[in-house]
Amino acid sequence: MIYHTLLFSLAVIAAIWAVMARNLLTSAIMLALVSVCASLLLFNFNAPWAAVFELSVCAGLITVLFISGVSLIRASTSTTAEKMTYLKVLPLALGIFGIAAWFYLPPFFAELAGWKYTAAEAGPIGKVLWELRRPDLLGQIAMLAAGVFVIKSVFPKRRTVK
Amino acid sequence: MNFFAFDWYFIALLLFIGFYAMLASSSIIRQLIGLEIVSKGVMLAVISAGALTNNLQLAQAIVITMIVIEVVVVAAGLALLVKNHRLSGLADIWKLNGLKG
Amino acid sequence: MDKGLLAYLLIPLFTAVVIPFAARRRAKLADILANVTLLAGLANLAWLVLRPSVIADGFTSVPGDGLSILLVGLIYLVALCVTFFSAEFLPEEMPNRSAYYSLIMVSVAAMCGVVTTSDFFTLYVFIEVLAVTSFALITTDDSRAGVEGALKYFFLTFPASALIMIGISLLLLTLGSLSYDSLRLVMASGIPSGPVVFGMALITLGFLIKSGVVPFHAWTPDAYQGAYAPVSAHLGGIVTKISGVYAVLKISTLMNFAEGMAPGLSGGIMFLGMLSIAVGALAALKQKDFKRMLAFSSISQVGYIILAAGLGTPLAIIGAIFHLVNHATFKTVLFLNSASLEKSAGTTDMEKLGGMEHSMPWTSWTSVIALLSTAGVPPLSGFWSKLLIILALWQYGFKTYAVLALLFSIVTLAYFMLMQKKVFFGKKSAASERSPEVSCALLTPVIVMSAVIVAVGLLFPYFYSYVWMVAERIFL
Amino acid sequence: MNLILIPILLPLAAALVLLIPAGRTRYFKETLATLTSAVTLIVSAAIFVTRPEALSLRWLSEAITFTLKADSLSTFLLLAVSLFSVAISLYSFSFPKIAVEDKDGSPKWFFFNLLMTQAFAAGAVLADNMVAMLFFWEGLLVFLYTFIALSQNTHAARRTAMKAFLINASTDLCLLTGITITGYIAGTMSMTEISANRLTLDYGWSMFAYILLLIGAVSKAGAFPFHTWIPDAATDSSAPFMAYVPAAIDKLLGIYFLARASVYLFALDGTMQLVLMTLGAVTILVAVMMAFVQSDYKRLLSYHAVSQTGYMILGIGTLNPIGIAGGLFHMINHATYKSCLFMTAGSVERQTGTSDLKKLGGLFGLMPVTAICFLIAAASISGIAPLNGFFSKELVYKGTLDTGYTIFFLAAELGSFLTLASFLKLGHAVFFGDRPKELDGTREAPVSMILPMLGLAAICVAFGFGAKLPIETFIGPALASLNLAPAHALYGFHADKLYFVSVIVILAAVINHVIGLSVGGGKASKASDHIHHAPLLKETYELAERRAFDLYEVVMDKLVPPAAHLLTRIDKIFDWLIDALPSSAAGFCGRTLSRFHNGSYPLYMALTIAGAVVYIILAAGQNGGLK
Repeated sequence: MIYHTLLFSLAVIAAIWAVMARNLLTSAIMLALVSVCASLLLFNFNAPWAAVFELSVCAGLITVLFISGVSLIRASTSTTAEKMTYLKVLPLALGIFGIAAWFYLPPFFAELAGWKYTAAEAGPIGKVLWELRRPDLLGQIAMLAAGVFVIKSVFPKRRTVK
Repeated sequence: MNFFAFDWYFIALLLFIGFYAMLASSSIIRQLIGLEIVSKGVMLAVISAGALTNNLQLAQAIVITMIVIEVVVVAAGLALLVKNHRLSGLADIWKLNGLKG
Repeated sequence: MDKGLLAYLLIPLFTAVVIPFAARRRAKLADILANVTLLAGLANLAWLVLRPSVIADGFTSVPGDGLSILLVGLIYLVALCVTFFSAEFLPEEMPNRSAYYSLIMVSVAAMCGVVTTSDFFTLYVFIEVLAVTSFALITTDDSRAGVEGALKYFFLTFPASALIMIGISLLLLTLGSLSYDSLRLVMASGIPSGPVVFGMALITLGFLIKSGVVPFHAWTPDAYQGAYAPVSAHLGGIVTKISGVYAVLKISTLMNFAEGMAPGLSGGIMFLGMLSIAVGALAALKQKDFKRMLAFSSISQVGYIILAAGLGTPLAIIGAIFHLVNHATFKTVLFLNSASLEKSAGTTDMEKLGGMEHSMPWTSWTSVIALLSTAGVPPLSGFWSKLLIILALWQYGFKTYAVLALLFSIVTLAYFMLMQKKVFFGKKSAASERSPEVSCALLTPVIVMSAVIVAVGLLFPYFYSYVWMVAERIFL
Repeated sequence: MNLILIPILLPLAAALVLLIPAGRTRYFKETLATLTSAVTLIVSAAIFVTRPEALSLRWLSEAITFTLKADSLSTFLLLAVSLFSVAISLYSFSFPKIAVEDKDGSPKWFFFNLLMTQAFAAGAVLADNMVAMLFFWEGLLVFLYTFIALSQNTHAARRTAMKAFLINASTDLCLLTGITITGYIAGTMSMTEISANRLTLDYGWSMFAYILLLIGAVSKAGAFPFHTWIPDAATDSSAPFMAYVPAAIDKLLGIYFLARASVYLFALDGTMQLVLMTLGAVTILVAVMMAFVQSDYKRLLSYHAVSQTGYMILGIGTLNPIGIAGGLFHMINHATYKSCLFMTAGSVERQTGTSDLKKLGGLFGLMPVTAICFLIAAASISGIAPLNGFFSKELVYKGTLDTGYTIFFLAAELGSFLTLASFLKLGHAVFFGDRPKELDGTREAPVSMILPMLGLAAICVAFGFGAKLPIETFIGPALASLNLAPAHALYGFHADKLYFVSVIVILAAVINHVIGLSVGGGKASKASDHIHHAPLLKETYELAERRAFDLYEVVMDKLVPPAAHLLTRIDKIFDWLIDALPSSAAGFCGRTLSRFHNGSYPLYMALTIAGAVVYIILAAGQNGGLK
């Protein structure tokens, strides 16, 4: 329980940091930290497959993507500095929200949990993914294809060299 | 205090942070980071719901698909960002107001 | 997922993968492959549904619930118009030409996935695929407006994805399953549990954002106006309808709004629909850009569908489905015409155009047909669908909504007439002197679609019996 | 393919094909039109003989059914329509200035209108469903307008076209209302179904419905007081048009529907009978009085076209089989000889360049065939014994006498007297008497014009001497299809008192002509002046010439301007209410909205998120804390 709460708190703090950091590279790395926390939480929830995916893809691949994106555009963003005023208010806003929500949301969620529908054992993950969620796999293939074509379309090979 | 309600309270905080970033930040990168944080929160919500109802395998299957989607979405967002940067030299979404009326 | 219709999803996906390899040597092969795939699919569908024996049976032998196959046909038809148009429209040396066609094919596959699935999460997956392809399609050319529209579309519709997923996790919590059938069972069991309705309300909200309903519409005009010319037809004609409106319609039938199972949700959806009709129509009145005006008109027309979906009686659902189909046809015509204008005159700014009828008669008259249908002038198709929707509202006691819906269809006529006057009719202008009529290949899809509008209007009884069959299958 | 569709679709298709060739194609259009009409005639004959079964096209499931049905009356009329189409299109082969000429001077609009009129007329007589009939009927209205408007490129032609259009449109509106009410009362739009259980007039609405139908029918036939456009059209459009539409097609259709409405759909009572017969008698007298004093060939004929309608209405109005048979027979006879007369007018005008009686004369020697045709047709219209007009008029008289109202018989005989007198004047003025010098070189009309004239004149003679044939083949079955007992002995030559009355009338007319000649100083064109300038009548005629009795002109001159003024006033108020007020309100909303859509991303995002938050709070609250 404590471990769980700790991880959640860490994730929230990392998220705040990611949003507030002046340097975008720091932001990207903090985001990776949020991902790692989420991955550990998934482990804790006894969802190892999802956790492995999260760790490798989100904490790894997406961070790489972010860092390369940031370094691609870095030259100009440093000159036109972003307005940080609004972001500075985040801890205050989060505090107000957190305290107000503390009175309303947990009872709401607790009541929600009272309506839970306990499912029968569905079998191992592979079987579930392959047998119950097969259309999703098709969707994933379509998604990957879409991703490839998006990149191809946005960054086409120029025939003529300038 | 219910274990589940506690989880979801934190998830609500994560969503708040993410949406706040999308609302208050002018940098496209930070918008994407906010988007990522929201996605993390949603993912945790799915797993938490699965864990509560003894339906973890289904939740895991969903989360795996979500992660794949997330990667492609983020990649697409970054691609748009880079294209915008290439065309206008900007990475500031607040200054994108050419279409109006 | 309907296995009988799986091929309509897989074949475009396969074509999308093949296109880049095939088009490496000869760029024209990409056009041909895309067009042939869609045409073959359409021919196959026509054979499936329009055989005289099937019509004589009252369409009872149509597979699935009938709605999927109708929408698959619509998707193929609009996409075919767009690809046929693009084949001539796209410049030969465009570097991302083959990727453009691949993306269109993937989006067709994704849309087929959306309309054939019977599971909320799969629906979400395909809608995300569709969204990702749309972002790239909008910014096909290197215009700044394109990338601006794409970015706004990307970020402003993201809350929808989050909301849908939270709703799905609520469904997981309270239903243990994400299939349509389990939801239908719960709703049919009498008094449904609050969390289910709440979860569905979140999912509906997500789809309302995706369909561009006021006050979540802000991305719509920017995305449509900024989009690459033929893509705006694809987007306005079919993509946003499938990615948002279709799901709202489906939810309306699944949750059985007509029986008063979720009165608050139903009332809220109807209110948002009416708000969209009003705001879209009023905002369209003062637009200066042709495409932007069409975008606002789209918001207004989507409002009609949402309004009817919120009501949810069989007649209203028939009207909504019919209006969805009609909207796809006439908006495709109008957007493709705006693309023709852009190609010929170089702009879609209504202030700079004028008297285009003299040089572009076909474009002018097809837009007249489409706009009259949009405004609901008999005997064109739009008249029947609006009539059904207004009748359904009136029957169920929503007289204020019925009267307002009628009133705003007059406003629709007004802004379209203003547009037609500014752009096409009137004295010749400098723009019309130097812009000739576009080529035959660009006109063909527009003319075909106009013919469809007129034909559907005249053959309304057949169409009505088909949609009636769909409604029967959904509600019984 | 049902045979029954061909008379409608074939001319329609041919009319469209006709518009395709751009340049002046020598005789292509003429040949195409003639061939089409000829084929249609053959098909119509085949339909008449074989009687194909009714064709039903459902539209909007059961609500409206377009049924085409070939019963005896319909096929008879179809045959007549096709026959006149052939005659006119043949006649128009070499008619000059037949229609507004486009750059290459091709007469395509004339033939287009002709074929269209033919197609729609065929549809109107074949339709069994009243809505379908109305559709074809209104189509005729459109082509009536284009026919006149495109016949000459003058202001007068367009004005007359508008006049014809407005008169017919307003009466067609009556017809539309009447048909709606009838269908509502009867519960069906099918005429066959209504006739199985005829409507009676004791119910207030059905009386109203019948009167509306009556107005529609007699106005199409061109009866008083809806006739006023016909004389104007006579001077402002071409002779072939006059021979085709007002003389033939309009009469056929109007009387056809009058018979249907009065006998087939409604069971009339004595009052209505009186109304119909009065209408007939008044039409006869008013029009023939006008005809008598005209000094223009075509205009004179056109008034007769109106006056003869009176006989048909009178015949139908008697409501007994003999009278109705007379009315129907007179309808076909009238179409024959009046077409023929207008054709002679056309050829005289073509050969001499004028149709003014004062400038014509002595053409018998120069245009013998035309003159003979004229004589036959004129004798026929005046009811000279062995020609067809005599037999049909005799039937009408007999039917009138049978009703017991002798006054109508007398009125009809008076009309007959004036008819003969005016044709004596006309014939004398055109073909006999002194020939003006300018006309010396006049030649006979070309063969293509003579042929149809001769054909129609031959029909006049044949239907006269062999009156048995048309009555047995056409009129008898037509009566049967109207559910009337086929009357016995409708034909044949009876040397009874009626015959002697007609001889007296002939003699009186001749005497009148002689008196008129002597008063007019031997000038045939002035043979009517002794009546024209008689006291009291003179003033009346002057008023009529100023169109004081023309309902259309009176309405247009006296009523329309103040009404228009008043409506403009009201309109201005409504303009403000409907136009200025909402448009400024809408403009304000539109401007506000477009100012709001300023392209600012944070504004849009805030709007989206705020909307979503409100929605979620409402949704959560709506479910009452998830109860």
